[in-house]
Amino acid sequence: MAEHSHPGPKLYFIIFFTLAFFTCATWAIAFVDLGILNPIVALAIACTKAVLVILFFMHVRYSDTLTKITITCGFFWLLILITLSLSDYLSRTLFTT
Amino acid sequence: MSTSQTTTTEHHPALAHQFDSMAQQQGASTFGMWVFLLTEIMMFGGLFAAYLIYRIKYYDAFVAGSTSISVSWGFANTLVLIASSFTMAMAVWSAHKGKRGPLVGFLIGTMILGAVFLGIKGKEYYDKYDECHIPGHVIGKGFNAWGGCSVNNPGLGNIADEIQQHAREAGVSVPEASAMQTARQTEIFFSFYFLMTGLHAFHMIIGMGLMTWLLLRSRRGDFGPQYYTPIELGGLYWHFVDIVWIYLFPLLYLISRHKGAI
Amino acid sequence: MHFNLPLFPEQASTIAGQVDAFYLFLVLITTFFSLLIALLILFFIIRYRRRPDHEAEQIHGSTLLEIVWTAIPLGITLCIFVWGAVLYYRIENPPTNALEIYGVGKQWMWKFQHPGGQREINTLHVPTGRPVKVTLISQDVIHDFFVPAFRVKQDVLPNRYVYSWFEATKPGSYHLFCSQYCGTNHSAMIGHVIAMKPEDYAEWLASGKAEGSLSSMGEKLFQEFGCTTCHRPDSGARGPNLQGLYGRPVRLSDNRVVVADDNYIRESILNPNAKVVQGFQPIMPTFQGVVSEEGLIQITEYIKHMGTQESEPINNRSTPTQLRDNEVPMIQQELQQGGQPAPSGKKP
Amino acid sequence: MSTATTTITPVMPAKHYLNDNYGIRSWLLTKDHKRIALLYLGSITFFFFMGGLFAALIRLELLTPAGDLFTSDTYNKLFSMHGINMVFFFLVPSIPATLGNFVLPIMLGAKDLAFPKINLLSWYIYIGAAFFSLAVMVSGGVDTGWTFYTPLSSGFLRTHVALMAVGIIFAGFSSIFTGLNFIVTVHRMRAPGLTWGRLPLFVWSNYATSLIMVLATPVLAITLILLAMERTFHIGVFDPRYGGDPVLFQHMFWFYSHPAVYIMILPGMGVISELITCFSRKRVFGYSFVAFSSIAIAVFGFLVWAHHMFVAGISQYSAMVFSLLSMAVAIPSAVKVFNWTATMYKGTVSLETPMLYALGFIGLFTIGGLTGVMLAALGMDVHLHDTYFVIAHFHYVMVGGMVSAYLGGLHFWWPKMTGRMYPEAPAKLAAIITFIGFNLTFFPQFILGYLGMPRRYHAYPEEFQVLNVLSSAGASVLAVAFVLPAIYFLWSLKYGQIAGDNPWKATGLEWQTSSPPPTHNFHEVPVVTAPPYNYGSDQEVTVVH
Repeated sequence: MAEHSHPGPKLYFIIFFTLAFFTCATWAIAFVDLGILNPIVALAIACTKAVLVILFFMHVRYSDTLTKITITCGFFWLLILITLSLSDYLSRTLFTT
Repeated sequence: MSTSQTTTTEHHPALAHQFDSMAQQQGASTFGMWVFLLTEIMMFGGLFAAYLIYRIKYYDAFVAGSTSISVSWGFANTLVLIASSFTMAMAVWSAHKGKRGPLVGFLIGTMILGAVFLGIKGKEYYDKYDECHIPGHVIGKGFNAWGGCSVNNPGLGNIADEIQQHAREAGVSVPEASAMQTARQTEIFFSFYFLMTGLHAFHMIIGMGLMTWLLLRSRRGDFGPQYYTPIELGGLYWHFVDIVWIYLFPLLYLISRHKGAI
Repeated sequence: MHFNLPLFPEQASTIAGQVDAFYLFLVLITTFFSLLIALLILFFIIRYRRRPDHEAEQIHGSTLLEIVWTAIPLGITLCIFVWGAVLYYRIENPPTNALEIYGVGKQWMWKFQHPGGQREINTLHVPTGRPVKVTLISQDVIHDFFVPAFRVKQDVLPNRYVYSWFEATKPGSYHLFCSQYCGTNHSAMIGHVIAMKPEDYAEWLASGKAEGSLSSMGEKLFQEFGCTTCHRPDSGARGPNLQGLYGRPVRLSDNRVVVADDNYIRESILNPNAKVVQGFQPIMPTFQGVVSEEGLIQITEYIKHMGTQESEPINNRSTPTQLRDNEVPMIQQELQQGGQPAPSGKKP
Repeated sequence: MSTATTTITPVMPAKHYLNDNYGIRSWLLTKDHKRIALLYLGSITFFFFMGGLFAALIRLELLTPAGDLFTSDTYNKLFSMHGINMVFFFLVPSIPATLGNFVLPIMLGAKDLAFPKINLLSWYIYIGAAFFSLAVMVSGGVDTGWTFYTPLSSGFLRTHVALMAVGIIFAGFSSIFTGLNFIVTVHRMRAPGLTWGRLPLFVWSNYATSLIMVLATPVLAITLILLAMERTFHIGVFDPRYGGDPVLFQHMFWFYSHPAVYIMILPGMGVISELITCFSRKRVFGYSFVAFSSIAIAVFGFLVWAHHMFVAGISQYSAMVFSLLSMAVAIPSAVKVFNWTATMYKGTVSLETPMLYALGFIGLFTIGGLTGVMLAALGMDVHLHDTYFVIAHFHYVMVGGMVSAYLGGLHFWWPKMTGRMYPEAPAKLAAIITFIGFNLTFFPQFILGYLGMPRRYHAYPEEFQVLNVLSSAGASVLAVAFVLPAIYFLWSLKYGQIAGDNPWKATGLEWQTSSPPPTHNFHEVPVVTAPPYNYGSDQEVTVVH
């Protein structure tokens, strides 16, 4: 893998402040009553922060597709575990015997 | 990258015998680290799946448990960890640019911030110990969600009161019996709280050990623009542990904190 | 050691014949494909054995053949799936007029209770020709109610009721096994299901000493634990009225509608504020550890009979799988009035 | 063979990885993947015979309907030990860690695996975990079965469940490190010219196995950690007395354990692809279909776990979803079996011992696979779950399939590992005895299963005795058949005929180097030009230096 271009400190500063901003945002939003939306918004912010860290701090944006496939596999397999076990838990009331 | 011609560059001392070139070695090591992080994602994932299922099953108890832990310390910890991620990224950058001074400095910065994180975590654990909110009855005086357990602050730790007080703010009155019952069920929330943050703190401690080893090697000057893979791998590990905390903070600390929730 | 070598257990329930037919179909498919592969291999070994003048012909493969032996197995497995699913649906869903018997699995014994109050340990008397629904729960670890002759099996969980049903066809005594490993005497947790002709069963019921039907014992417990202080039919009661509650949909405080089945009653006794009925305060204390499993069963049985005369234990309504048709309009009509909490005491 | 084979008597190379350096340190601190493979071979064989001992004791007890040989506690510990030993310390690591470790880097033309130190660490963790578990077994053992179902394991037993959980977690780490090594090596260290389309199928199946190892094992680790935490701190994750849900344990346990059965069988399939092609002197039929069916098995294997829980109290809806997905996972295995059979069409088949094991594999694995489809059908599973039918099914796949493939692969690569041939006649005899003993042991159990004899029963009703006696008789034959290879393999180390570089005239890079190979596998980096299993061409595969 050739010498991949490296982000400089300026970009790291920007990413750091965005992450800090998102942390404050998630804290502030948690105190506003959005009903069912609350956990969704909290998770969405957490995911964006995670993607920011992965792309820039972990240089995945500049690495080859193999690394990108590996990461997406990781999260996809986690989704398999969650969705298929939820498919059991949430459907227990469908056919009440 | 399948083809690697055996370029007859002078052998860099750090090139392992089974690799043909430094680029191949770095590529293999970074990819190997990512595969390892895959296993970490699945390990924490199993815990998150179990947490999700119990959150659905005992939602009120999770709300009561989450509101009883202090969100400000959690928030502070998140900022500390993001800062440590930043210093770690700067450390990788300076290793890549061959600047030994900043590399050592940023590594020390990362370790300090890591220590601060563990310190705050320790304080939170002590608070839980003091209020007897440690699940099970092996550590401390056993789980007790109805107060009167803390030595230096007897009024603390009564989750049943907190539930009723929280409900009063939301304009709904919750009687004593049901508040007591939800308080007893918060033990499951605290088991997941300690399991998830404990596993995360354990990974932080391993990370600190890793950083000390990298610090020693950097001071010895092992790393330069041609060879800084260990620093990069240490960085990947550290950022991963930070990402785990990024998910832990909202999932554990911010469960329906807003006024309207009962 | 006696030498009769049966290949099938007795077919003693309505479902047994269908399960055996499915089994034969599957065994045929397995033998067909195994023989096909074995004969092909045998033929190739002999026909193309290594000989000095014989040269192997390099064949890369043929996509057509690949498609054929992907599609055909897929087709066969889908048929197997459909047949299996239909059979499973029949095995898992009891008919509504089934005779209700309660079973409690405890480390290394089975305890059964008939509606009339008769109790049995490790034996279960059932009438032939009538569907019997066994409501099962465990007091400690996971057991498994397995009657090979009836081809039924159901894991018995410690934290909720599970159901198994069968309709015995042949009188006789059949094995009852616990087939989920449950500790030291797992292999001793066996018993017999004795299927009898209906008249013999009625006679056995009468002869059995029973200090009163399940629901009457349940009523005693209902008074004893002071449930009547809140659950009274009159309008001023602080708890929802339980008359004729069993099997009907109930609207909860968070507007969800759930069917009041066995699990709902059990959960409301052990963990009252999990599902609070709309218009009522969650003031009911938990009875966790106060009421035994048998007690819970008796109270549930009593609640089932509350809506009707106590005189004879009629065959109660088993849980319908959907909302009853006459219920739905009533609830929709309530919805139009807006969801503000109804004044306390109103019957849901 | 049309080329004139000048019969030169093969001679052992002067310098190779075995006599490169001597002494205990050279073995215990080796970073050479070949020596680590032999270290694994020794430890795997030891734990295989440990598991076999427990199996023999179980079969002895089951000779009589009454439980009169052991107390039921001891019997429960026996079948738990048999399960744990065989699954975690033999089946999961065996082919990847022994044959895979030895042959995969050479097949790829690499000097060694990507991370030799991690490879050695993997062996140390394995040996540590295995002997730790052995100590736990000796000092009291566990009587939870290898499945550790809660709340029995977490609240109702006084045996060393938490300690055994720790032992198995570390065995999992060892498996993760092997998987990680293989994935990185296959991606990053292939020889020039060795594209994905030219990889031997043994590499493909080990690559798919490594994907499962890396993605599934961590969930087992976290599940066992939760179990150990629940036992020691009485927190309520799985125990309903503290508010937990026991079915959740089964979900998380089987999320690992079903893919784990594919970890066990996939490498065996890789070995069979190598054996069938070599002993039919023919290119494999439908190379890309066999290769991608390995990946398909690895991916689909993750979607089907709840077919172990159809009667465990999961909802009917999810039972039907998992049953449908389980049908889909059977298709790639069927494709593989048909392709192997088609490979033999118009080949020149010779029946050396590895080929006998390979043919045994195809037959027995077909029966094992189809009985698996029977169990995945919902209507059938209600009657057959947790009976001896299930035991017969997974032994047909594990012993009839995996162990035959392991023994076939061991015989096939033995000359490459040691430079000496095993004796052909006793080897063929052992293979045939294994086949007979195996069928006599496990076929009666299918009938026992349908008759309704439950699993893990210390005592059983009278009418099951005849079939149990048959099965125990078969078990004694099988025990003898498994001891024979150990004997003549050791014998061949000293008296075996010198094998030479390519005794089977097989293609594949591992046969282009000397046997036993030098420490760095090749004197020059090989360049691959021909597609895999290039048997037909008149000249041998030329290795361009």
